[in-house]
Amino acid sequence: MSNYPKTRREFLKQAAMFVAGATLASCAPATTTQAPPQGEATQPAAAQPSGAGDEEIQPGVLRRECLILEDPTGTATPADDFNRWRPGTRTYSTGLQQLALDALWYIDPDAGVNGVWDNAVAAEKPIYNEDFTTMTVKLRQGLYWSDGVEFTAEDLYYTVDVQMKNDGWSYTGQFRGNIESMEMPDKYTVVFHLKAPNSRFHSFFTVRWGACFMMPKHVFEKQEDPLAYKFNPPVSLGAYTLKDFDPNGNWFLWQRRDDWQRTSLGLLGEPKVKYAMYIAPGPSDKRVIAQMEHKLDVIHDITPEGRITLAQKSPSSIGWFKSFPWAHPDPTLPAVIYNNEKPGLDKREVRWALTLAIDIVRVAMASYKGAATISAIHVPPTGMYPKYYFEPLEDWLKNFTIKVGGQDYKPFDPDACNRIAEEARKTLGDLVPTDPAEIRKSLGAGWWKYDLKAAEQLMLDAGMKRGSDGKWKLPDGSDWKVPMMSMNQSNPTMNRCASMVAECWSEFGVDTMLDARDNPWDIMSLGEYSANLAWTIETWGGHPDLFFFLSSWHSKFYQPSGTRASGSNSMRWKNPELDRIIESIQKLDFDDPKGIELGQEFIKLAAQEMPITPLMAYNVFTVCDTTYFTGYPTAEDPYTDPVPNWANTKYMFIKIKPKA
Amino acid sequence: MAILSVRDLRAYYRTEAYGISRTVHAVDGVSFDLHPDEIYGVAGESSCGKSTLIKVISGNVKPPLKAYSGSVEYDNGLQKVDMLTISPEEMRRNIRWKEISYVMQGSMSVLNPVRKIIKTFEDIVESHRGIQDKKVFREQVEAHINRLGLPTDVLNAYPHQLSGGMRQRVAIALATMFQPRLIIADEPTTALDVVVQRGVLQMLKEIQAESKNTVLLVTHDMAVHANVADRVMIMYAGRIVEEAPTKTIFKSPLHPYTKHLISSLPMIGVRTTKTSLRGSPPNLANPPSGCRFHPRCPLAMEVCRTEIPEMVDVESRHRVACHLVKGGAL
Amino acid sequence: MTILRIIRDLLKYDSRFRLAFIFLSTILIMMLLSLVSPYNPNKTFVVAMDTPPSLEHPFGTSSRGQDIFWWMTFAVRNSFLLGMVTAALSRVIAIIVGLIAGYEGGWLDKVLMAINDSFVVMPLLPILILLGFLLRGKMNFFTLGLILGVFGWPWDARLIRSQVLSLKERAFTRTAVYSGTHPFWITIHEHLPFVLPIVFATTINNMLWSIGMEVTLSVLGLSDVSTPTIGTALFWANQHGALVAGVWWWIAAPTLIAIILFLGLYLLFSSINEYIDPRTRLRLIGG
Amino acid sequence: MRKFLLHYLLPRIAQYLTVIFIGITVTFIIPRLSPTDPVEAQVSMILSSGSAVDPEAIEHMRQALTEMYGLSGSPLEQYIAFWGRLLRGDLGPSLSTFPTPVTRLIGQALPWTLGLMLTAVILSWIIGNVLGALASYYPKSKLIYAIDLMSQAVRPIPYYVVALVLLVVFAYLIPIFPFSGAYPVGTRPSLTPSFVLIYLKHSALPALTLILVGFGGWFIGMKSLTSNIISEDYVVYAETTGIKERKILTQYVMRNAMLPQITGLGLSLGTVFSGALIMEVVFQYPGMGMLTLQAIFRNDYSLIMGIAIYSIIGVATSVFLMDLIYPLFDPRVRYQ
Repeated sequence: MSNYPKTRREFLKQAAMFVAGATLASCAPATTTQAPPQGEATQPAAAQPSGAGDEEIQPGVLRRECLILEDPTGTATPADDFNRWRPGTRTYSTGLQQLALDALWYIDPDAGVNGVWDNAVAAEKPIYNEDFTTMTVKLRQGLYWSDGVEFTAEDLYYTVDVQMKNDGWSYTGQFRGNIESMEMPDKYTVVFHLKAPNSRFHSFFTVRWGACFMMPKHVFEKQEDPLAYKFNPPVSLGAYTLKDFDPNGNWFLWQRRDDWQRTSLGLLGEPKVKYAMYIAPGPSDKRVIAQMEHKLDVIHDITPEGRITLAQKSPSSIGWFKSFPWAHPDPTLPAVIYNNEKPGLDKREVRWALTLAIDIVRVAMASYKGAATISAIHVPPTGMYPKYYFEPLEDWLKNFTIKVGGQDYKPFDPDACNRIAEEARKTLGDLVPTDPAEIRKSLGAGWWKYDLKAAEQLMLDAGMKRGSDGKWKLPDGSDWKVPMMSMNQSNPTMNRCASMVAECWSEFGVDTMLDARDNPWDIMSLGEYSANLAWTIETWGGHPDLFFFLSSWHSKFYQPSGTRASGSNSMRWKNPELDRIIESIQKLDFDDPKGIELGQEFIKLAAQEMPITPLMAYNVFTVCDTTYFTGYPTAEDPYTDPVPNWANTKYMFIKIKPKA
Repeated sequence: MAILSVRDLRAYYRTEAYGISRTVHAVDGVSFDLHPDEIYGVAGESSCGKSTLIKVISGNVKPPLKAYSGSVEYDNGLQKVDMLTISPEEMRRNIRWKEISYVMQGSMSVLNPVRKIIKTFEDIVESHRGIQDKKVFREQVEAHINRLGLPTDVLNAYPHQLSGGMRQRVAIALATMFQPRLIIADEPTTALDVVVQRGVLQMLKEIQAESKNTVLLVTHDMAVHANVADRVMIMYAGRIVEEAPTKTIFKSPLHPYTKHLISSLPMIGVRTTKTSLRGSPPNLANPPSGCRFHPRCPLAMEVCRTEIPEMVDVESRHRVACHLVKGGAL
Repeated sequence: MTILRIIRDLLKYDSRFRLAFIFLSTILIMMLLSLVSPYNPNKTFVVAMDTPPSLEHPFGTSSRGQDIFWWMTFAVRNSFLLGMVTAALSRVIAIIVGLIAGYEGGWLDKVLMAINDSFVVMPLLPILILLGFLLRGKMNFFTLGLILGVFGWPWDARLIRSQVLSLKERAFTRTAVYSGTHPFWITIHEHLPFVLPIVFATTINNMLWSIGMEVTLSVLGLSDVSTPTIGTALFWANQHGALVAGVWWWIAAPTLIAIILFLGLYLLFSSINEYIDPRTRLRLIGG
Repeated sequence: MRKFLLHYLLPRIAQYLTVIFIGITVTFIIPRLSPTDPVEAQVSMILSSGSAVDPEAIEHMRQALTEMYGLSGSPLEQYIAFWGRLLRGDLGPSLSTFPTPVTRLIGQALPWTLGLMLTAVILSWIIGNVLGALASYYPKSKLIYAIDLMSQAVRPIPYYVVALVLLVVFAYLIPIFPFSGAYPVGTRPSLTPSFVLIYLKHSALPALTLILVGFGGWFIGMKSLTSNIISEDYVVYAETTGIKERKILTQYVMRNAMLPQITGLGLSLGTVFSGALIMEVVFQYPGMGMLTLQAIFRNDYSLIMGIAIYSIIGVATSVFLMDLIYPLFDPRVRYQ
């Protein structure tokens, strides 16, 4: 750890904070402000436009009645296009998929309001036949569209039918590939006959961030060209309707429906938030300032530094965790994705060497200032996953060995999270927890060792050679370059993370460089990269089923580099054992506990093969301001995901209460 | 009584650039008087200080030019004004154009290229008297230029649409708008062809004859002086070398330089070989000692190198500065 | 040496040049210091994070655990090099186009000037972005310099052309033509010396433009952000939310250095420009 | 008049059309050199939901998109079709917000940019020229010298830095201006007096930075132009005639010094169409710059191309228009 001089750090840190504080304190408007109703929110830096929230955001819409949330998509253009079923529409996070649309089922990335699974507009879980070739959907009765028309099987049938029969819809391909035929035995039942057995067919209709939402047949069928129809104003099946929006796409104002009882959300309780507005608040720094001025209740994401600033300067701001690392860990897994077909990277030993050459402590510090939730295994350390996968596998992990120089070598390092906490404490002090259990929960359970000697041996085992310049060469002596692709402006923390991984590697003698792109996804899909910091593993979060991302990893969907990967197997990993696991999962019922066992088998296989190096959860610094509203989801009350672009956040609206 | 008397005027250009300062002694101890109702010619080669002299007289002294000593007194009978100390605003209000007007050297380009001729008239008149009625004003201007033999449609033209002679006439018309007592004409005919020159000079002469004002005519062209001027003053290297009535100076020039200037005039029927002077006019940043003409003078003596010749009255209206001329005799 | 004498004279008598000299010397010293930097600019977390300016770290340290002063020595060097690359390339194009168009005239002139004018109306940023797509991450700061060079010549080519047009009228050209000298020879030997002072003045202006462009692109994350430059300094500061995190020195340092560099180059430009020929000043501005 | 048409107008029209032709052709060619296929990019966007899709369905989708984007046929055919669409005012659909036409996105952003930029460019032109002329005409004025120094100091600083500093100072440390946007959330743009007031308040700081950065160039240009003009014969003469100083300054000095600046104004007005990207980013202003940025981050070629085309036509047209009205200011051209 000689990389971290410890001189005067504490003193300097405090000086830095003082300057930061002075800068921010001076940004308070000169107008005198009333103390907010709750004492805890009294803060010199936190200026209030008006203490009670009596000012109007629009005629008749009081600030204290209107929850203001960040739309992370930014300015939604075109603003008047609410056709969520067409790819390319940019208005999904404006409240559209959270407040106005509804789907058959929801799986919560966290614990959920009434458990992880929620039958939303469906009356019960999907009913499959024995061999998973039909799926029957029973719909709730008594749900109404906001224009007063009842929601029935006609709507579900139409939603699937129109997308299947016409080109260009989001689910056209999926539905055509799966559905043989449909029938509607009664007003509230639809039966899908599938082309092949598929125990996961319902996932198209199950919200995890998004899904295939229900279309109002009576609206769309009147359109000459439903695909081009803008669905403006949107007729909602959710508890809110669109009241007004900015034609330039900077804000969208939603109003609770008078007949909210006739919606699926209303069945769970009364939405206590009368108005909700999704806005485009600008880059991270501006969001921080907006929340300090209490003009933005829910921040989707900010830089770790911005979060630290809020932690220090805005006591009314709360995060998922009460203190460090605050962030909500997304059920996705940022990882170093190797193209398993590139020379060198096609060897398991090399991938393992590269893994052991990564100093996770420095990576956590660089990317998240330590506020990262790390994961050694190939599922995100979030939601219910620690319970499903980490805890059962912990002993296995500790004894897990790989061959290094012919010897058994135990690569797992259960202490990594503590070292991150220790390092973070140097700049953040008491904000960082000291309780090991707390650290495990928030920073993750452990990671792989940072062991350059073992890495060196693994490289040699793979036949790699060190050149005279100290750089690693391929077995045939030719140059070996591993550029590290990353996301650029769109994702600062990932970019910072990639930059650090590349630095670790070049210390190890890998010829690498940071290759930051604005839009790496396309290149990733084509496989025209060597290493890439992104994610291919996304999970339900609340539900243990891994088929969500594993489905496309089966070798039958494999595409060689240069052709577009089908689904998320952009690392081009092919393995017969993997195929077996995937096929077995597919034959199981969604909720079959055997699925967890198969999932664990997958994790063991992935640890052995290391097709990608898992790093950490994608931590989202969602910050909620308690000045006007309380009841946000937190790690202590994890009833749903607070990250406001998730359609699942609709559940927040029955829990959040105005303060006054 | 003199309408303008210049006494011992010294005006130098002083420039400083990248540490090198230069003083150009452009006008160095010049004294003369202008009388009412005369055409007074100032002659000399280019860069002998004529233009600088005019700049000082007409009150256009701007850095790097500065008048270091002497006086320029304008006396119109009602008021006496020191042109070197008068405030710019007073000068503009009371003297410029009303009392003293100016036909500039290179008048070809003195007219604003983006403004019609009538507008220039308007600008000038408005600045001095104000214009109450545009129509009346226009009639007055038309009458004025018609009197000078210029067609009316000149007024609606832009400068670039007029010929050089026409522009020069317009300049003269502008200068005579207020019937000033003194008109300073700086090389009014240079760059015009001979036929046009004659017309312009004729016009100038007629105006003077008619309004009995004073014209200070500056030109290097001795032929012009011979034809137009009543008196002529010869300048060389910033100093006056000789001054006399035109007839006298052409008949009996005293200064060797004057003689040279006159002899270089082409005369019909005379076929004497012209004597050309050696050398060129001196650099006024570093003028020769003594008589400034001595390096080029065919008759230079020892004294010419060291002593500055004094101005001597030869006759009542004939003075000369030359060591050869002492006490009125050669 | 005339050059030395000119510099001495300018130093002595032109306060702008003096200031430019001080500024650019500072920059030059910083650039040279990069050679003896104790830190590798590509290594992060080598010093304490987020410490304000102090004797140990004159510009403070960044949230990436880097000493900002020493990092900026590389940044200045690279930004300056970028300016040089751009200027060198665009000068070559400008001189060739300007001389040929001015000297040859006729249809060649018309064609060249049509191309020239097309480049003037070309919206640089969208095109740079399109090229960025095309180069797919090969946009290191050298390539960027070359691309900027390709777009940075039209103003100056026009300027050189007009200078050549006026030179053409002068007697010595005609004499040369009548004596049968090859036009190319005339161009190189007779015109180039007259054109060079303009070239020099526009070089500085062009460098200013190119360094400024790099800042714009980097701030938007459209350049190679792993190379230290003035622009990438701001980029990384933004990525770490330096402004609201109170790490103001991380933004202040590149800003200050940009101001010193830009003012230095700009003052040098205007001073030299005036020294060369005050009458051409006007036409040079905007290149 | 015929001569004017033949020798002044026609060559300029020809030049105008040539420049647009070349410019647009280049923007057509560049994206087509790219190895990234917009169709493939779009396909991968649709597939990015993570689940496996029938290859046949993908192929179908690919064909449909190729057709829709106008990418079918040989490059020459595409080029001809491209001009055909362009001449009908159709820039094709935006790829990232398919099928919204590019023209619609631009039409939405353009008014914001135009309003702000036109004001800022024209104001900085006027301020720069007036002050520049004054500076040269009254070289001794302390105030003008101070302005001179300031403009020289600001001019070379990268625009981003200036905008950022102003934003921090006037919206953060001394919060007299709004922090971002063109209007607050909850407000709908309309042509009511109250909205105009809100708009002005929000646009003040962006406009101020644009003017601050913009006027220096005009100032310096005008100053040196003027210092040349004041030694022209007609100015010296005008002073000798006793014409009032203000008239000399405006009608003699500035009128003439302004002429080259008018052409410059044409160029600047043209750049208005591409927006001030950095300004819009710093101030979150909803104009063409933000649209450009959006297009970058979403790999939206057709939108970038549309913006480039607007910008090319904008600059060329504005230069052309300036050429057309130039004779009004300079009679020498008019009557030649």
